[in-house]
Amino acid sequence: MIRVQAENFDVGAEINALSEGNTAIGGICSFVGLVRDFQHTKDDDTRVSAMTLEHYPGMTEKKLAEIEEIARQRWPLEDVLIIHRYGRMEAGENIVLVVTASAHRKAAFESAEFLMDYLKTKAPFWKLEEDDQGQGKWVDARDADDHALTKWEKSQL
Amino acid sequence: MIRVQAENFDVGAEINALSEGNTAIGGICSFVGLVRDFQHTKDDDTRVSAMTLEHYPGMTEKKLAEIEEIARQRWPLEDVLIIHRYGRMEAGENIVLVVTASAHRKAAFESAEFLMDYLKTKAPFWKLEEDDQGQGKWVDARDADDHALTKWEKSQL
Amino acid sequence: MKVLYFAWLRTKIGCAEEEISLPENVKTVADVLDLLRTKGDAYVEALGEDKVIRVAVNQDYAPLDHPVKQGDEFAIFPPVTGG
Amino acid sequence: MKVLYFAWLRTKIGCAEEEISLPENVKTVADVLDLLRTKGDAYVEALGEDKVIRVAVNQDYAPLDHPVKQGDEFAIFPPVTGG
Repeated sequence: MIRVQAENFDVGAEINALSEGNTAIGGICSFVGLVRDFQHTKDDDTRVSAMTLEHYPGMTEKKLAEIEEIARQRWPLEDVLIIHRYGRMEAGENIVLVVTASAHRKAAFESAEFLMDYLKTKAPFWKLEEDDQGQGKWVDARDADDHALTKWEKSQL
Repeated sequence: MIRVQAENFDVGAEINALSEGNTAIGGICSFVGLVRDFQHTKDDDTRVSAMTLEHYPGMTEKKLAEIEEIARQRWPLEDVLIIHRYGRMEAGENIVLVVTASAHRKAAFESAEFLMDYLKTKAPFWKLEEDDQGQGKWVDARDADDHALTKWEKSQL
Repeated sequence: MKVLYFAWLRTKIGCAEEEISLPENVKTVADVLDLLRTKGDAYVEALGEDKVIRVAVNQDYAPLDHPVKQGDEFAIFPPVTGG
Repeated sequence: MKVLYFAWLRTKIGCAEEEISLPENVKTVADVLDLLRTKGDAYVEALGEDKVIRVAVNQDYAPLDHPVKQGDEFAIFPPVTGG
């Protein structure tokens, strides 16, 4: 299941809801990404206090659904949940949640990591960081994320 | 932080509590292991309806603390939580929870998987499965778990 | 054809969405980008050769030689930075 | 020395914990296992050469040549199956 929304979500409630009543599940892996309140160590000392995530309505839902489908084909999953927010978020707020449930531990871990790597490089979201002076700056894509994806394309899973 | 307990735990509440107020956290990975209600496909058709986890009080706490310490040395972690239950549990109940929080996604994923692999092969717990006839059977250790651990010993992390 | 701009492309060009007519000779993604570059300095700068951009046609990533037609939804944006 | 048994070792031997005295010549984990095998058929069966068992001395895994002394906590159990 996928959800694209502006509202925050309750990580705990989402995970609890997913596992309820399905005794075929042996393991649930989850990952939540949060807005980090970090120093810009490269350029200056301004703190990032908030950010705005722009997205491409329509394409976002399409890509997330595709990513879920690929994961379900690769791993024996009992359930999959992807929630991605858009709009303005402050430091400490949730951005994204991925939850995978499987009979097997390895399938749950691998598919959750795969989903996050794929989301980071394929889902049409763009971060505009806001420093404590209220200045916005579009975040550049990271090579590290592309490399993370390459892992899945090369591996014989 | 480690906890060894007979009582069930609330996965959602534990994850939420861990992230609260620490804006240095960029990602939280969690894994919860549950009692699966599976068929014994090898030997017979009896269902496993419950199990009892015996443990070695004292050594369990010592091993879990060691495992947490190793993970903290290997990865830049903001927080670590390991909860492992003992005693009787029915199908669908939580057995174990691992949560790792880091500034970085990869560190959170890798350390959580490492902790689970290590737990499975080093923490002194033994499963006694109970079928729907009330018959108990000690579960044999799986080679797959030892192999999962070997991965971490060989890898240059 | 509907053209959408996102992130810094939207702010540079100064518009989120516009409707353009495709001349007969515009058949690929590359042709559309060339056509847009004739629309003024802001377009030339935003869609310059030195800029790393991505194109989606009908909400799927599309390479430069991907065919386009009048009814398509054509989107231009920077490499994604979600998650 | 306190000896602890877990899982099927506990059920086979029929006891969870016992106190044994170490004769002078018992110096290693292997020596303790040999000593225990003299205590009866249940011990011989549970600690047989064909059985895969683990030993912990003072709550750390210990190999067969690990030294032991009177005050140690000595535990015998099957490979673990938690998680």
